[in-house]
Amino acid sequence: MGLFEDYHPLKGKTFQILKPDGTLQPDSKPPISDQEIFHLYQKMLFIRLADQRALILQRQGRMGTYAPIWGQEACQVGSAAVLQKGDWVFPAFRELGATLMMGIPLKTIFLYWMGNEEGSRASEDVNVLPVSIPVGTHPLHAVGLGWAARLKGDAIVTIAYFGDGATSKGDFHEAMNFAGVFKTPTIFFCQNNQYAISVPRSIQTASKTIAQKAMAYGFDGIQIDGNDLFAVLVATKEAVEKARSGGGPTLIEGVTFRFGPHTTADDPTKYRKDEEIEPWKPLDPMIRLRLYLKEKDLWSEEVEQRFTEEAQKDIDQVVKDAEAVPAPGVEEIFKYVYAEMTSSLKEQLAYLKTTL
Amino acid sequence: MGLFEDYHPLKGKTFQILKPDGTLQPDSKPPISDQEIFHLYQKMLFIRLADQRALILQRQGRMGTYAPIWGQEACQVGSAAVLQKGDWVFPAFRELGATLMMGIPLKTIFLYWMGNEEGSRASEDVNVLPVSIPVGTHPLHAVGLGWAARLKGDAIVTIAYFGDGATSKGDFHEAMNFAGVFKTPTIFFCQNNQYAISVPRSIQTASKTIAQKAMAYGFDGIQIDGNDLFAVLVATKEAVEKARSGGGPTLIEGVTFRFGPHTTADDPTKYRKDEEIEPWKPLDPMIRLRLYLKEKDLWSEEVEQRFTEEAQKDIDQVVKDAEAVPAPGVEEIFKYVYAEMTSSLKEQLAYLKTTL
Amino acid sequence: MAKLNMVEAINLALREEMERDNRVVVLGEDVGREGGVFRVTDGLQEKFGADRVIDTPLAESGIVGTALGMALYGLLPVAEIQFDGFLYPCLDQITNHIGRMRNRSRGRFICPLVIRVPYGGGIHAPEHHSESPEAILAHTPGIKVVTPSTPYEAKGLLLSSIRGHDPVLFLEPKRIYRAIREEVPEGDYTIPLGKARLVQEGKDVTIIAWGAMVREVLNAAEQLRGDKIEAEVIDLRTISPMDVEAIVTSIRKTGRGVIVHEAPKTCGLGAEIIALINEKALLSLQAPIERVTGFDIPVPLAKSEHYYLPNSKRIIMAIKKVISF
Amino acid sequence: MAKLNMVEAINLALREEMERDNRVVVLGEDVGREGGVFRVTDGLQEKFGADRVIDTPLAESGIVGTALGMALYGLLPVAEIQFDGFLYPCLDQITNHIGRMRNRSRGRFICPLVIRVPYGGGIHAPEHHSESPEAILAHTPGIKVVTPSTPYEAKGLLLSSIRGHDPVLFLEPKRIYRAIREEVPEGDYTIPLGKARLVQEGKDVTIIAWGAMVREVLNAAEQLRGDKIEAEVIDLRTISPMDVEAIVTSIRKTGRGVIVHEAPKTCGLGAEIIALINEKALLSLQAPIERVTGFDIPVPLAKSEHYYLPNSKRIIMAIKKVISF
Ligand SMILES: Cc1ncc(C[n+]2csc(CCOP(=O)(O)OP(=O)(O)O)c2C)c(N)n1
Ligand SMILES: Cc1ncc(C[n+]2csc(CCOP(=O)(O)OP(=O)(O)O)c2C)c(N)n1
Ligand SMILES: [Mg+2]
Ligand SMILES: [Mg+2]
Repeated sequence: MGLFEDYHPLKGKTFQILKPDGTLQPDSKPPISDQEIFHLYQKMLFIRLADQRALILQRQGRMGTYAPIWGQEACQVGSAAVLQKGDWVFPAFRELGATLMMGIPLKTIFLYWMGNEEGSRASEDVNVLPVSIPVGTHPLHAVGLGWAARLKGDAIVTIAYFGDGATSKGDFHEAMNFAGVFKTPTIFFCQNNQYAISVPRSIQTASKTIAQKAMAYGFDGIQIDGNDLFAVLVATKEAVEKARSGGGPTLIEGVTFRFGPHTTADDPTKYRKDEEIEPWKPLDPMIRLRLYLKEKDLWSEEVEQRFTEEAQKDIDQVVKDAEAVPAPGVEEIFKYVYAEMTSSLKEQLAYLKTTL
Repeated sequence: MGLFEDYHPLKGKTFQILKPDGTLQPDSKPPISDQEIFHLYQKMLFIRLADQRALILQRQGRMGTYAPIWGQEACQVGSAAVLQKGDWVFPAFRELGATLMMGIPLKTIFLYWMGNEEGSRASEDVNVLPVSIPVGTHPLHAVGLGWAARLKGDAIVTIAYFGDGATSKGDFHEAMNFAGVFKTPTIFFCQNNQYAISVPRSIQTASKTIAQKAMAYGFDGIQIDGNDLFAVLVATKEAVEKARSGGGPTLIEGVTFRFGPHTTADDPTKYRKDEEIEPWKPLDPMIRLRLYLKEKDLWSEEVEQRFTEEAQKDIDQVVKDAEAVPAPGVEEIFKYVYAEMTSSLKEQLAYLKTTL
Repeated sequence: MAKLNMVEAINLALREEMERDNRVVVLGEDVGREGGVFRVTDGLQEKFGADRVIDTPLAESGIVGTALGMALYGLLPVAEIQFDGFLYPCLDQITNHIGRMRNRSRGRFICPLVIRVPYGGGIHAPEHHSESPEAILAHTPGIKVVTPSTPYEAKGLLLSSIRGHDPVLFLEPKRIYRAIREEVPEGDYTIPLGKARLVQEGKDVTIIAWGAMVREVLNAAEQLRGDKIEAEVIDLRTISPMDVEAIVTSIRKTGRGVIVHEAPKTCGLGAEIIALINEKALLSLQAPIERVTGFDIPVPLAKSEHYYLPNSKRIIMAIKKVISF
Repeated sequence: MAKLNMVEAINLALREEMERDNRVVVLGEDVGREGGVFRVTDGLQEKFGADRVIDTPLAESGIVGTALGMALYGLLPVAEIQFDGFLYPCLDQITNHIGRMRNRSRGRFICPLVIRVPYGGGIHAPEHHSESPEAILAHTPGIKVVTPSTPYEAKGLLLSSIRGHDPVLFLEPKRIYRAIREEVPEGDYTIPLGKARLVQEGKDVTIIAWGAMVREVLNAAEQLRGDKIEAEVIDLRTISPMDVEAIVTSIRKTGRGVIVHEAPKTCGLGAEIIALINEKALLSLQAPIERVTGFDIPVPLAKSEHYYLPNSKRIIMAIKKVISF
């Protein structure tokens, strides 16, 4: 695995292919065709628009707390794009992009954040777990599932998404350690967006990179430019192929920035100065793709506008559909606690109905 | 800190001064005078004898489950020897050596393993926490106390002892991470005795060394020959001085071997072949010290025998004293749950008395 | 005297106590520059510096485990766990160490620290942000468990918690954080732990509640005045140790009782209260005690949360049931 | 038919089920080459290989969190937590994930796994090796909690637990592990979850117990025959969901009850049972239900453990008290 050696975390390099100005690093080439790049760019744009819409809906009181992904589109689209049918995704709570890519309908995602239990229902053919709120706890599930697949001889991979804050949790450690010992086919994708709510990366851990934490567990780690779609595609693909062929887990640290608030409940000006945000703005993952695609005559203001308008219409429809879904009936909250409702739950439900 | 750079975990070297044959590594010298070495050797011998006695007492039904330290004397004596009054020790459950060094009377230690609550009582001037059974949980306490001292401006250090198995626990990770972030004056002393009960080091973690786990937290780690008293003295002293002067935490991995069973409840032949133990036998920390001291005319069979006989007599007396301590009265188990006994505990105690 | 909400009252208590006693330190996720996700610690870091109001890494066991170590050294840590649902990762430290350190060391080592936890439902939060773990904590020896129900109460109980010599789990009903304003004096006053509050006297039925449910109960009691039902309302204030005396005295008087809590019904604190009444006042009972509680299911997402939470309608039904028994 | 102790019976159940269904895997600390610290999984790794009987790193949250992931993929993990006191580090995974995965995903993702935990006191073990966490688990939605009291029961209940579609906490009374031998058939039999066992009929008083306490209760009941007291003894078997019917039916018959458990009294399962009786059979009660339980203190070290554990003397006193009320 040349890549992981070349970018061994202690070498102090961050893997990048597409520079912020839209040109390529020397001796680099895009990992996919320009048409495919354009396609993924459109996905990213759609995702950004959907993300913005969620924020608006929340402000209008039409959606609950929401965790925006603004700025993290390349991490999510690039990593999800290299997965195959049969692979499994374990999101945290800020993965509108990755989960949409994997086939969770936007309507479902919106329903979830609207506080509708229906928003937790994944269709049978989509291997994406529901949102996992307790930070850092779900990588263990990705490890366990990948481990089970390995025991069964199935060549699938599992990917867990989490943030820089999550790396401080005990469960993250236990997941990494199990993955290392049992060589599970797991990609640990850390979106290091520099903050855990208000706590900056510097207070989260004293290690220079998050990537180097992999060394505590005996497997590869790599720090990549998480705002560079190409780097994300290449690094994740390499990790996925390694995992699929029995080479074990990889920790990918995508260096990125959360442009928005932590969630709609949060006021980032309390802890983050404008001066700190400014340098990140030109590093926006969309900008460099636009520059690149413009150079290839695949992008223009006009193309962007047309796509945006259509996307907004689609999103309008999704919002409409989601809002048309009735709030779940009272049975819905009792129905899935056990395989069969226990008699005491039946009794409680019956009582509850008499009080409505 | 030259030592920690020279022995950076990724360099693949294990720090050693005194070789198993009793001679010194080239360009090395003993860190303390020969008289002092002899003194510490005697401590180690006493500890080994006390440890063996505990095993015998257990087999005679005079003591409960006991976790022997046989083979780990150098780790414990060497590390505790460089601590100062005012420093704090956080043992796990296999630290007869270290805690005795710090001033916990053998009688107290025996009482504890005899299942007498009095064995948990440390005298006011001894900064040694009671035995901590839940593996990997107490390093957090060492970090918190060291942190508090640092906030108060006190130049003390804290040391937590734990095993290779403990490094897999989430709490170990959180402790290491907090220590790194807040630069607490903490020594993490891992006695890697190759086993966690029956689970060998190779299944515990895939990282090549335990020392390198420090790199995940941004501070120094070092692997040392834990059966070499001199290496333990030097490495711990260096870590202690660094910590005391504000340089933050250190992880020390003392490579050693548990010659005895995990505890008296355990049958190591179930999981450990004789062939595996053989190569460790000549690495016994006592042997090389004997060879070294003999060379200096400080050790002989006769000296050993005289000391042993006296020590056994002392230990006889300790056993006698410990066995003379009455089992705690019924109040003793209610008295220390809260600062003041709650009325419901008073009621429960009163009831219990009526049933005796 | 200023009218404060609960967030402001707790903030005031912390501020005053930190001024008074420099052993007090605050630590937790986002408690510093952000001033806490609920703004409970707002302004404290500016005033007392980053050494006394400490933003920590995201690790609950780390927070309370290091707080224990701090307390051993004589500091008085007030740790914050950001939401009830994130208390579970530190239950091991709480149960196996914090609640046992005094006992294990025969009184030599103590850890009088406070763990503040915004708890309970009613704010339409995401999953894991609406839990009520008080029964689990009350089942745990060696810790005290406190739940204020109003701003005034919060300040007085918090000061007692910080000054006490035992570890305290301080559960703050987040639904009440900004819902009530009342006069909260500046300066020192404490409310003793272990004593319930008789919120309202009445002769017909005893209603026992704590935290956010006290307000629901008072609403219900108010509505019942029209029916000429006089409810006696007890705010437990301290969950552990419980004020058994207050409960029993009231039940002996009224002969009827309703217990209201948000936690799941089975093995909730309501069960223990009924068991105590069974033991000490069974013969006074004129009807089975009713429990109005959450259900034995995960707290539902926002749109269905109202099904889960006890409300005045359910409380009134229960009161009528015990009265007409 | 062989007379087996509980260790052997559980071992047999695992062995047979692993033969029958290759989705069953066993994982935990020391379960493989050592065969478990109590030898419950003895010989299984030799027979089924290290891929199906897996020694894990020392990390309880890791064990149950990965077991959850395995279950999602269709394996049937039987995880072992080595001792009750080490369950706390994985309570977060149990409460916040295992008990909620089905609900959270609206039935799409399920994790029918079994977590075996040797529990309870009486073997003179060190601190943290004698805990009884059943009430905490019974307060947790989405999981089932099972406690066998004899070898025969253990096998039948474990097979049901493995084959069921819900996660099960399987609490094994370690004190009974080698204390009782009884006939345990080879081959398939199951005991349904959620049904209590009427161990002994009687008309004077109902005694409810589970796990190791059943034996103490039977001792006590035996001794009371001389006093012409006929005790009805119920072994709960499943702690959650509880067989309320069985409890209520018996109490209606006897009018008197004693509940025996090792866990601390306050908020123990005994409280819930009393609350249920209060709700469903108050008028049948001729005396307050008595609780014979552990105390609200940490389980003492070996030399003082006997003070803590309920014994037949205390049970007899309680029975006499309710009978002479
Ligand atoms: C165990 C736990 N503790 C606290 C929280 C509250 N919380 C939600 S998100 C968050 C910060 C997460 O930071 P990070 O892992 O970097 O992810 P990001 O939000 O930046 O995507 C916190 C503290 C939680 N959800 N879970
Ligand atoms: C949290 C926890 N899990 C399990 C145990 C049971 N147990 C006691 S010691 C031990 C192995 C510890 O291994 P290690 O950390 O290497 O220390 P050593 O015993 O080798 O000194 C285990 C599994 C425990 N005490 N605590
Ligand atoms: Mg982040
Ligand atoms: Mg070890």
